[in-house]
Amino acid sequence: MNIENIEIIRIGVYATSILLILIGLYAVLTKKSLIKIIIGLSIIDGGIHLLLIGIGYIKNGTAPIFSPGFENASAQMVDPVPQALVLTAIVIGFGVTAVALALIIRLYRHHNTLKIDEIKNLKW
Amino acid sequence: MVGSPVLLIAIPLLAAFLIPLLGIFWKELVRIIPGLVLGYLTILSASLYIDVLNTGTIVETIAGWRAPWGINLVFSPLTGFLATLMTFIGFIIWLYSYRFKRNVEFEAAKKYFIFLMLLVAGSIGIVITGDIFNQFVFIEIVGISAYALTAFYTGRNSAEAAFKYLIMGSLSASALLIAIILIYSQLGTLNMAEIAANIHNMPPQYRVTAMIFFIIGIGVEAEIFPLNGWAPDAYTEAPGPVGSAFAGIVVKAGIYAMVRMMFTLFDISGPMQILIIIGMITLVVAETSALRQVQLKRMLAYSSIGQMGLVLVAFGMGTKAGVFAALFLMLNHAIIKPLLFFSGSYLVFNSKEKNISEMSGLGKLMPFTAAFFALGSFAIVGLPPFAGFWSKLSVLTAAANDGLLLIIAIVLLVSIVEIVYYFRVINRIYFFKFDKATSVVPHKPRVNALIAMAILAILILVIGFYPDSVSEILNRASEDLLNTPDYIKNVLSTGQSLTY
Amino acid sequence: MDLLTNILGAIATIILAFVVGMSYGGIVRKITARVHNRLGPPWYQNFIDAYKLFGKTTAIHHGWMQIMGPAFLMVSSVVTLMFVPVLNNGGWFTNLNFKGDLIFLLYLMVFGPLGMALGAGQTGNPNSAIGVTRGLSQMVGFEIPWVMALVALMIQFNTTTITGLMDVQQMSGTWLMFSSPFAFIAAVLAMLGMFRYSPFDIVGAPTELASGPVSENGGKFLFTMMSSGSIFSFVKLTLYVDLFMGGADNLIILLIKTFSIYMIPVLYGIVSPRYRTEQAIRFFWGWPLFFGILAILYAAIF
Amino acid sequence: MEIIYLIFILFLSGAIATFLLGKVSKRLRDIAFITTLVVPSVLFFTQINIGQTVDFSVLGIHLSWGITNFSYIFAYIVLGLGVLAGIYAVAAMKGKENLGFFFFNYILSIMAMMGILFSRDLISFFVFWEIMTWSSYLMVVFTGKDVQKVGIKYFIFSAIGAYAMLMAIVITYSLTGSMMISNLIFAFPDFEFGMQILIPVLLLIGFGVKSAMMPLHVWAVGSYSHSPMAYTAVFSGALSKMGIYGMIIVMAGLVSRIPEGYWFREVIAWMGAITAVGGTLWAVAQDDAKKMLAYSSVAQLGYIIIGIAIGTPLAMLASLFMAILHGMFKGTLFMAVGAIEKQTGTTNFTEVTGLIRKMPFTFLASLMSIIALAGIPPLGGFIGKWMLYESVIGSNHYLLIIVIFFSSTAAFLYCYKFLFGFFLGQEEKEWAHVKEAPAMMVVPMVILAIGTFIFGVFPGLILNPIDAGLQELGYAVTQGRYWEMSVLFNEWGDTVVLQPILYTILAVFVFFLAFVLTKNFKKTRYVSTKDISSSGEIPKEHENLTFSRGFFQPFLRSVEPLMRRKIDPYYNSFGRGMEAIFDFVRRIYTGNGQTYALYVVVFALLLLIFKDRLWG
Repeated sequence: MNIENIEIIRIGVYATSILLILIGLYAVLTKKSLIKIIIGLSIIDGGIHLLLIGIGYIKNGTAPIFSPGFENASAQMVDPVPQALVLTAIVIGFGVTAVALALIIRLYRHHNTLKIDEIKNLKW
Repeated sequence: MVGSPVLLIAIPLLAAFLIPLLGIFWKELVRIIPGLVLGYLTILSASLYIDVLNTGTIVETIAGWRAPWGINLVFSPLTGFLATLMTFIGFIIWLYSYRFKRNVEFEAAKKYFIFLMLLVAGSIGIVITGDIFNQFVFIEIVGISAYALTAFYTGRNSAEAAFKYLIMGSLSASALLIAIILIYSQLGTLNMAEIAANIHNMPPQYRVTAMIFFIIGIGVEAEIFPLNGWAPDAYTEAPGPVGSAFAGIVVKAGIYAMVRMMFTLFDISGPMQILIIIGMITLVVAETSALRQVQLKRMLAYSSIGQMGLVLVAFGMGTKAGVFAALFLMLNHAIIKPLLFFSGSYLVFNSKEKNISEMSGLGKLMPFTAAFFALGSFAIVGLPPFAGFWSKLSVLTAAANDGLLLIIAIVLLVSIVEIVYYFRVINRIYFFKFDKATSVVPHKPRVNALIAMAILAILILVIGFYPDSVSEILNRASEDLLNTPDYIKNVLSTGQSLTY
Repeated sequence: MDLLTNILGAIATIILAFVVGMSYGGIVRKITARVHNRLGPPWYQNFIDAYKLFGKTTAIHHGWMQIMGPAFLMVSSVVTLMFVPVLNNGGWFTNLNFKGDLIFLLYLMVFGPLGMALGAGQTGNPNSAIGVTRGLSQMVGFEIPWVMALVALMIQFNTTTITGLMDVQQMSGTWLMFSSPFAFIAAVLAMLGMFRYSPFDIVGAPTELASGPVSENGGKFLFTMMSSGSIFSFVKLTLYVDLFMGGADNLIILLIKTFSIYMIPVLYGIVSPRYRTEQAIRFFWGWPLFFGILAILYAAIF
Repeated sequence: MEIIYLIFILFLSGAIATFLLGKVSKRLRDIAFITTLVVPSVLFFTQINIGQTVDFSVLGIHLSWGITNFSYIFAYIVLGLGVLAGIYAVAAMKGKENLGFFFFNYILSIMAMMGILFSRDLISFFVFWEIMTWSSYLMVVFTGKDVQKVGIKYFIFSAIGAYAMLMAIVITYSLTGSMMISNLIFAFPDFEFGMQILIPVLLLIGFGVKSAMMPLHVWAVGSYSHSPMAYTAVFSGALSKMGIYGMIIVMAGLVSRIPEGYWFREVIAWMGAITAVGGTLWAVAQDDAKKMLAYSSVAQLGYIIIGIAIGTPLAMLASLFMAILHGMFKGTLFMAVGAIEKQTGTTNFTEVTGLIRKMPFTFLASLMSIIALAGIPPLGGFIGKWMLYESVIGSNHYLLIIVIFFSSTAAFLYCYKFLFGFFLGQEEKEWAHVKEAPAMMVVPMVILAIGTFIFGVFPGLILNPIDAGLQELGYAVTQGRYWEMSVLFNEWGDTVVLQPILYTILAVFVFFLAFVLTKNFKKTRYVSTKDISSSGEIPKEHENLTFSRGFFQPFLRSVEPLMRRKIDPYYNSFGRGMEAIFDFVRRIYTGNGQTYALYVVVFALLLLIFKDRLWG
């Protein structure tokens, strides 16, 4: 694999992630169902996570572990930080989604609907 | 050294997990532990803060790794000041809500205190962390606990408020993450000091884009104009003490994150048009929206948003005087708004539909609560000799020094609007006849709530009569914010470096 | 000794004013009657009335404000008289040397009517109060051109005293009615209202209101009011003579001048029907006001 | 311990003590109240030296307190009226609810006024100004009538004024780096042109509101008539004078030192004249004594403003003299209305009549005050009027003098209406039970009324401190040039010697009173007011002989064109318009979560689009 291919892959990853973000935004902004909005948010999250991973991606990289014999391996290592970030972000996203779903249950009980434009008792 | 700044985050987090466990043994512990924790945190934070004022910034490195490898906590005159303020307000909120839901249910109180602990921990974390991703995590902690607290009451519209908050919060969190990605991809670091040191190596196009995403990411917590749709709903629907926690703690953290980003991270010096514009719009829209509110808490929420707008304007001036004024405003707002929410929620509690129009004559029946509300209103609209006046005066003198006459005029006009809606409420509470059809026979505030309110009221009076009591602190804090090189030096020179 | 002379002189002036005023009143009644083709009372009828009233015992009163009313009225007339020099060059007694400040005079002149209005008010007769309100309203009407005329004189000659204005006329030899004609016209028009003859007599409104503010007063009350009125009309006439007609060097000239100026409101009144109050006010805020403004412009320019 | 601090500490602690004692014992509360007013006043007049200052700093701004000759003039009004009205208030407010609160605010506003007079710097000035505003606001809403309309209107206007002032203050600070008033005056001629215009305009708006200058007067009537009369005496008598105080400083200290000052003077003088005329005409139209006096206060303040605007030494003397006298007679009149309200329960002319024999002392005090108000000699009101007219004529304001004369002549109408409406006329059975007000209410009124008399004869008593004050503002000595103890001079040297005139008046009065009363007067008997000669008919008991409605109908009909334009509706519709706009603004918060999400996205896009614009 030459360097161009790596760039192509990188661009592919970026493009995919941006596409995901846009799809998610589309869902959030146009879908009336609360569930779909939450799904949209999750898709955005997914896109962003992909973006993060893409940054740290190195073709044929090694695990980011310093160990005897690999002292100078840092050039070959996959950047560990984005991965750590993504892991954290996934957890957070999970938490938020859970809360959101719980709220949706409550909303459904209260309003008997899942349409977001029918749930606006609080306004102005 | 009395302790480490880490404890400021670790202890409440730990407490949040211990509360349900210890609650099994003795239910009262659920209420007592948060108080102990917050009280200890206040003392710890205050003593650390005094240390900081005497000896200089404390930079705590987690696991001993120097930035940029390790995450570090920065306890400087500015962050220390805010952390102390937050822990103190947290303690007052605990004092106020000590017997919250006592007679109703144990579970509810448990949840409330767990999330309150998380909220405080997260907010302190936002302030004292030196790492942007860490800040993101704390913002999310605050967010999740805030959603939960907003949705605390069942059977009302609280879930709706929480859901709106959640949508906006999630979107902004995504934006924040994008900003972090941008910075990381360009600079390869997440440490604020290091970013600040290298920010000018970043291509301007990226820099500005990152900043925009940052503004959006933090803007939801900081309640800037188009991103604050959640705030009135959440303040209205959340329990009273939670409203004051939002106004007194969460927003402060958000504002801090924003100005830290602008001043330090992106190392902007001089006036920041963007902050001034956003702040002015926030101020005007919020205060005008507050004028015709039917519900008291919603009115208070808009007022809170407006005040934050003013804070941003003051920060946006970028001068020492402006920063001083902004911090002064934050301090006063952190004291006054909880007082208003505390007393206001008793007023709301005694009106059947939560409407302002149903609070007629409550002042005679609950004199202390009403007096505290009146005091808070006087202070927040900036009538001397109460605390709010001096901060407003500082803002105006700062603006005048920069020649921003139009801003002075608008701020003052908006203040008139503010006066109108606050005084309408005061008039109604005091000078209208009590009506049984609309109000319930008052539930008197409990002693602990009265003490909490009294402490805040005394602070308002002390600052009002003797504003110099806080001016030194604020001076140090504002110098700290403006002095980016020192921040970088302090952070990067502490802890061990990564060597093999 | 000086003071005693002055006081005696003042009393003499009061008596003079009383006699002249009463006689003028009688003559006016006679003239009016002749114009109306009636015989009319003799010119000394007023003295007879006064004598009769003086002799009466006051039987009832409605309270002490009513008692004080006539006294107020008299204060106003007499003190005003003290302000107005009767003859040029101290030809008559200098009275009490008040120098005749015009603004003071203006205010002193309303003191009496207000006092009487209070006295009338206490009687409880609604007609009195109605008369008073009409009188006061009308006063606001004619006061404007009158003040404008005076202000015009003041600013033209840089003095606010009657003696100052008299000196001006003495020195220049021209009467002010010629040197500042518009002021004179405005003042004369105002005078129509001041004397309350027809068409501005709705205040007293002899027929409808049972003689208005004075309707509840009899005996010495009425006597005091009557004599005060007579003195007051003498004062006003003398004032006009002093201000606009160069004053008088002796009593005869004074009588001629005052009588001739007195005929203006009288004759105008005899041939006029009665104005309602607002018509009267509008009258005064029409041409008189115009002449007043002209007078001031004239004075300001020259 | 500085006496200056002590005075304020006494006021403040006294206010709190009064409030707290109110919860314990009413008598103690009253005693504490009076003590709190009297002790600092005594301290002030005995211990404070002119020129003595205390200096301190707040937030790094140097502040200074001290009394000057000029502010001393106003201290007489504030403390004199404050103490007398305070004594009156104790009796007048007896039995009302929440009196501790009333007294607390009363003391606070007196303290605030003293603070304004003590302030040598703009910050303390503003602080005390605002304390004065809100404490008086709490008095306006104290009775609970129309609080959302009248109270809010008062506060809005006060806030507009105060904030205009605050803007001027911060601009001054940014230009001079100091908050001292003396520095502002010193540096003012060197300011750039825009600031030379802006600062006085802003300050004049601020002071114009408090001194009820048209078109900023609309709060005044409601506020004066709605606060308890015991307070209105101070409100109209002393508190409005704080606006005058500030205005004099602006006119004499700032405006007179710039070339454009002439236009300021003309404009303010005419605004004062309009105020005077408008106030008078509307006062004539009122049927409620409180409102009438309120409008009358507006009108009187108009005269004072005219004098300030003209600014010659004589005019300043006139203004300050009128300011003090207005405090006295208007204070008395409001107290009298309060007494009538307390005794009869109403203040409407169409309801109350014939109180003269029931409340003779109140009548006497009112009579003297009304005479002073109308400016009729020999009472004090005349002196001020005389000096004002002379100064207006002397400074060649020809049209102005006519307008003033018109308004002061028209003032006779409402003066008479006040006396007739309440005290004279038919003595109706309905009010047969009415008694004279308690001595504690009557005595302050009578003291003030006698004061107007004394100052009418010996104006030098007041003009002397005024002279000292004016010298401090840079005026030449006026004693001997414009006045002696009881002699007045005008610009052209004409004199009015007051004493002989007074003696003549007294002599004539006594003589004719005696004349009426002698000889068989004993046989004269008092008869009821029903016993009148009504065209020969004998009125029955039930017949209404009270004339009180449409009192000045003919006059009002003729001045109707002048009164057709009212500024109030414009303000109201402006306010409503603003509220509607604001109501529309808050619809941004639609309540739909999705819209909020859209806002986030749109905001992001906007920032991204305009990023170059925003960061250059």
